[in-house]
Amino acid sequence: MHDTVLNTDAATSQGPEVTTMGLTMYRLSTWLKSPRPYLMFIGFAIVLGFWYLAVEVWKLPRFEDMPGLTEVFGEWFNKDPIYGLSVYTPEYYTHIGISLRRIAYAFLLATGLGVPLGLFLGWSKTFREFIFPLFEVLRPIPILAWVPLAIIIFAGSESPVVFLTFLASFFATTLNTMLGVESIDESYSRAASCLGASRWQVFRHVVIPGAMPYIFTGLQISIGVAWFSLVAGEMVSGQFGLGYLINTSYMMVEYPKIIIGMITLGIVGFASSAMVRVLGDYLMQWRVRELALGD
Amino acid sequence: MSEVLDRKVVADDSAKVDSDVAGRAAPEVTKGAICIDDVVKIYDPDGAAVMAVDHCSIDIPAGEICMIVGPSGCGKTTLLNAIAGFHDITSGSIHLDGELLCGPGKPEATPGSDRIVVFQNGALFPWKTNLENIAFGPLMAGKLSKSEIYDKARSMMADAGLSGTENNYPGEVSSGLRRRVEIVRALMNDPKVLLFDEPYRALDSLTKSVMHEALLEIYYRNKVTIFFITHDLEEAIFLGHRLIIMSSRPCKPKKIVDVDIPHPRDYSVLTSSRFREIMLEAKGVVHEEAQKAFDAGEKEG
Amino acid sequence: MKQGRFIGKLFSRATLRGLFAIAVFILIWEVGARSEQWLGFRMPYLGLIPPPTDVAASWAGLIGDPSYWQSWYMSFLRVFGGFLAAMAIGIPLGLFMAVNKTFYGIYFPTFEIMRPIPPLAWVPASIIFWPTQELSIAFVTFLGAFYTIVINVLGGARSINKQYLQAAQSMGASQWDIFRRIVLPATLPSIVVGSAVGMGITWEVVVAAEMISGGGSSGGGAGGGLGFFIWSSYVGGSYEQIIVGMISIGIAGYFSSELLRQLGGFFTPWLKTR
Amino acid sequence: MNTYSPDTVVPGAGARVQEASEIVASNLNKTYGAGPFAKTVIKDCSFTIESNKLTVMIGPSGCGKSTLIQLIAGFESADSGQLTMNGEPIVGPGKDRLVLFQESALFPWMTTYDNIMYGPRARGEGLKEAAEQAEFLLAKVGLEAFRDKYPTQLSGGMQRRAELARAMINKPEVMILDEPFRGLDNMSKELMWEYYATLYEEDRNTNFFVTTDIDEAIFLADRLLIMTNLPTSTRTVIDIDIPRPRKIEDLVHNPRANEIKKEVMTLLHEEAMKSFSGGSKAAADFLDAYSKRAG
Repeated sequence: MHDTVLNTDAATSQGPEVTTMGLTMYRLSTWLKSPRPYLMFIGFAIVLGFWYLAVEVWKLPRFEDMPGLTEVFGEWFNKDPIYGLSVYTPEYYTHIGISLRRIAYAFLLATGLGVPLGLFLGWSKTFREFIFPLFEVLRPIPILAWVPLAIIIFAGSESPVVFLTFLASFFATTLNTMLGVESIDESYSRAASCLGASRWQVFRHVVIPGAMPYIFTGLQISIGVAWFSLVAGEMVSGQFGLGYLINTSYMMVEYPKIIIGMITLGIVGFASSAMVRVLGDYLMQWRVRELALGD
Repeated sequence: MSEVLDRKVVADDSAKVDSDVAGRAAPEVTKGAICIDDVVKIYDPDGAAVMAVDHCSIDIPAGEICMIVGPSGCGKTTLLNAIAGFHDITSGSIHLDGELLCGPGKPEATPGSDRIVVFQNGALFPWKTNLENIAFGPLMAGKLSKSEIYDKARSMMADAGLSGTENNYPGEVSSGLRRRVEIVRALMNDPKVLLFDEPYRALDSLTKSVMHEALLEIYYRNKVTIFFITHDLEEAIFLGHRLIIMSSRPCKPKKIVDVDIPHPRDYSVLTSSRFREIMLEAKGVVHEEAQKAFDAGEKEG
Repeated sequence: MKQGRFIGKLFSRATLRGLFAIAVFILIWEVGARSEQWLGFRMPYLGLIPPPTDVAASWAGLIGDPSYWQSWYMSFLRVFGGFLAAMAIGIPLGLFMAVNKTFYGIYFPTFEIMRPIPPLAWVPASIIFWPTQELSIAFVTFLGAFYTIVINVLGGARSINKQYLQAAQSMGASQWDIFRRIVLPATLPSIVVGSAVGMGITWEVVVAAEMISGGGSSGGGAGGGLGFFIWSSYVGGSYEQIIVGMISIGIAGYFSSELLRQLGGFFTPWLKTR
Repeated sequence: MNTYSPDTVVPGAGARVQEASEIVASNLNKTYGAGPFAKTVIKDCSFTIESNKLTVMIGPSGCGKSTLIQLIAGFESADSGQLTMNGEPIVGPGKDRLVLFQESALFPWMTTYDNIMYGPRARGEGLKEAAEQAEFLLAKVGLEAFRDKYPTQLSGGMQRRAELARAMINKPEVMILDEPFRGLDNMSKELMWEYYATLYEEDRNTNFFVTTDIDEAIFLADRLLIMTNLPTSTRTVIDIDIPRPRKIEDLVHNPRANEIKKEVMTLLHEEAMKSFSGGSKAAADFLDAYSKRAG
């Protein structure tokens, strides 16, 4: 680590003419010159081509019931969809919107409770000794095993799903935040107390920013598991939402909608974790600038 | 710079440095005298008692640069941590200017801005800019207004040749510069004592030599007591008024060497004959201890 | 000496505090669950849960019931089936991607695009595709662990200290020898970590798949499993058994992870020396 | 260029007279990156590593020394220029040129013994003989008691000794050491110097040693190559004529050692001056110090 910092000194100080824009353009052009985009294209072509050929051309056994490539995309972008769902129907966005709303509630709640709890667990040994074992006892129970209990406790069909999603996020966030606090080099808090910081000031100025990278790793994991449990929750109980869409499409034998639901889930899931990452980079400028040196 | 060097022969133990040895008189330093009296520290992991510090007594007058020399892992850091207030001592006492830091009835000192540690791997907060790092102590104390603090921080940075890096994060500047920022951060609090825990260990020897001169320059401007742990004899003699060579595990003063080369010093000192004499005098003792530690296969750190 | 230390640890302050917190938790649960009976009003949420004493009683009744153990057996079978398949395919795939740049270039983007789709979203598609429900559960289970294992193996293999490879090269090692004696052991810790995480996900998926397929629509052949046990308890209205099922899965999940940890420790003896 | 002197070959049990394992670099160039990010690391660099001598290369950290090692070892190739060993161009790594790395590159998953045996096992040659040789080397570096320990169980000094043994068992024609004692504390370092010098004096193979430590360089070297700062080329070659075996005290006592030390310091100062105008941050530090010193 040390060595790379020393070695890059000369490289980074080459001058101000290297702008962010220039950097992006340069990276783009080297990327285009490398074989990577073309290999990526080949990869996609293989998968999509196989899907198309297996289902719609060769009609391989077991594939015959599957919705085909052209069927799915035809439906997805159809102004007048056969099964009533495409990018032109409001119903499609209702499902996305409801899933997103549930994720937002659960994720925000889990972050709001999990981050402070994790910080305190990492910071205070006494608090950890009391609370953490309880946490450890509850954690091995898979989130999905909570489904019936959640349905019993919470009225309606909405809150059980949000609760399950919350629970999954909450464990991931809390645990990572705690690990983050524990992994802060002791000399930082020692340095702060040397400089006359009170215990509370150490918490504010050292513990919180020091754990930040871990918190954001935790939040990335947390949003992933949130989608995971949301889909399961929506499939078992709940009205609307992408998981519900997939499950009902199966029961109504509207198979192309299953694939549309899956692809949409993939896109929305990816976008939401990208958002968390961007937010993290924004809040941790010191880290971005430090890492930029290593490039 | 004068090449005439005082050839005062130095007594092995209990040699007390008078401030005249420093060449440039530094009588204005009246605070920061450390008195370590018969300190013992026993670690107790797994029930097997490990003695880290063994009946150690050291007197450091105010304003002295006192170099603690010994092989890695011999317990020097334990002593430093006890002064800083990071952990307790088993018996004995440590006073700062006659005031009890830790001792009978008070096994653990409280960390405070009168004794500031400069850490082995550097402990600048990577999430704060250099300026924010330097302003940290006074901001915590809250005695001055924010603008006063930042003004003072800027002027101290300028004095130490750090202008232009105020808004950089520590991760963005060279490691040599980082060490300098860390020392300035400590000095911002007007401490009585600076405690250095092998701060230049990870630097290569060329960068290290630069840091030594920078440290001395800062010291001449702000005289404070310096308690400096190192395993590098050249560093120790170049910087120190006095070397305290420690025996390896448990840690205990083995030999005290006065460095009667007048301050201010610069690098011509390194090739002077007096420097070489002191080097030879200390080397034998240090080598013996290092060999002991080496043979024992002690882990580093 | 060693035993003494163990007993010391057993009665250490930390353990006692933990036990105390758990006891308080159970007590609150008991009081909350029986609030209607003891306090005359029903506490919100807690009042709807069966009390721990009833759960314990119900559990005691189930211990002798072979169908309860059959559920354990079925779930374990599915978990390990899916998990071993994920290991068998995921580890070589991850290693191959790390070693072969072209393959990595072709396959990795596709892999990354598929990854955000939650495994459970595959359930209906999987049921359509596979001839039996058992196979479709196995497939979804496999998928759950697969992504995690591949990502960990790939990450581990790509972050090997370059100096290890160069040192081996400069001693005249062949490509195959470097793979066998450097890449493989250097990746082992990541494989262990990936498997542990993958195991956790596998349990999640199995439980959900059992609930969805058993409790959901198609009343097909596949029954049993702890997830199904929970769901049928819910449908049958025996709420104590839901909690028994939850605890059982917790225990089962814990022991499978512990088993992996032990195995991992056995395969990476050098990590213990730190 | 110095001529080959026969007195450097020491007859003795372990000594193998090596005909000519001489590495010659002429007009090497190496640039990393492209476009606006191009960074020339090595420019017009020529030097000779003479056979049966210990050649030490010294230069400020962050100059292209490590890159040169990559080239000589054959892990990378130069953009232009010639690099030959015994007259043959160097292509790719080989066991005739063995590298000892900065910090330790002992394989953490192998015991000391397995690490030492790695080379012979990987090549699958002379295993029986190698096993004997391994025992001999273990004894020689004083690690018999640690043969079944993993590297993390060894102290820093022991790790370096184990690494020396791992290299020596392969009987390389040229041994390349890249700041091998970096990170050790000064006292262990000095012991390692003496230790390594003794090993070298026993069989006087060709050794190429890279360092940033002036004392280390003067204590060990037969020939001292002083490198310029980025882009790297050879500044000066100094023959160090302090008789062997040398003692650590020589660094203090020997007037010649002191003379050389002053000379090296001055040269490095000049290099720092030059690179300062190039804007290197590390160089700014050097400039600071050495300008004071020169006055």
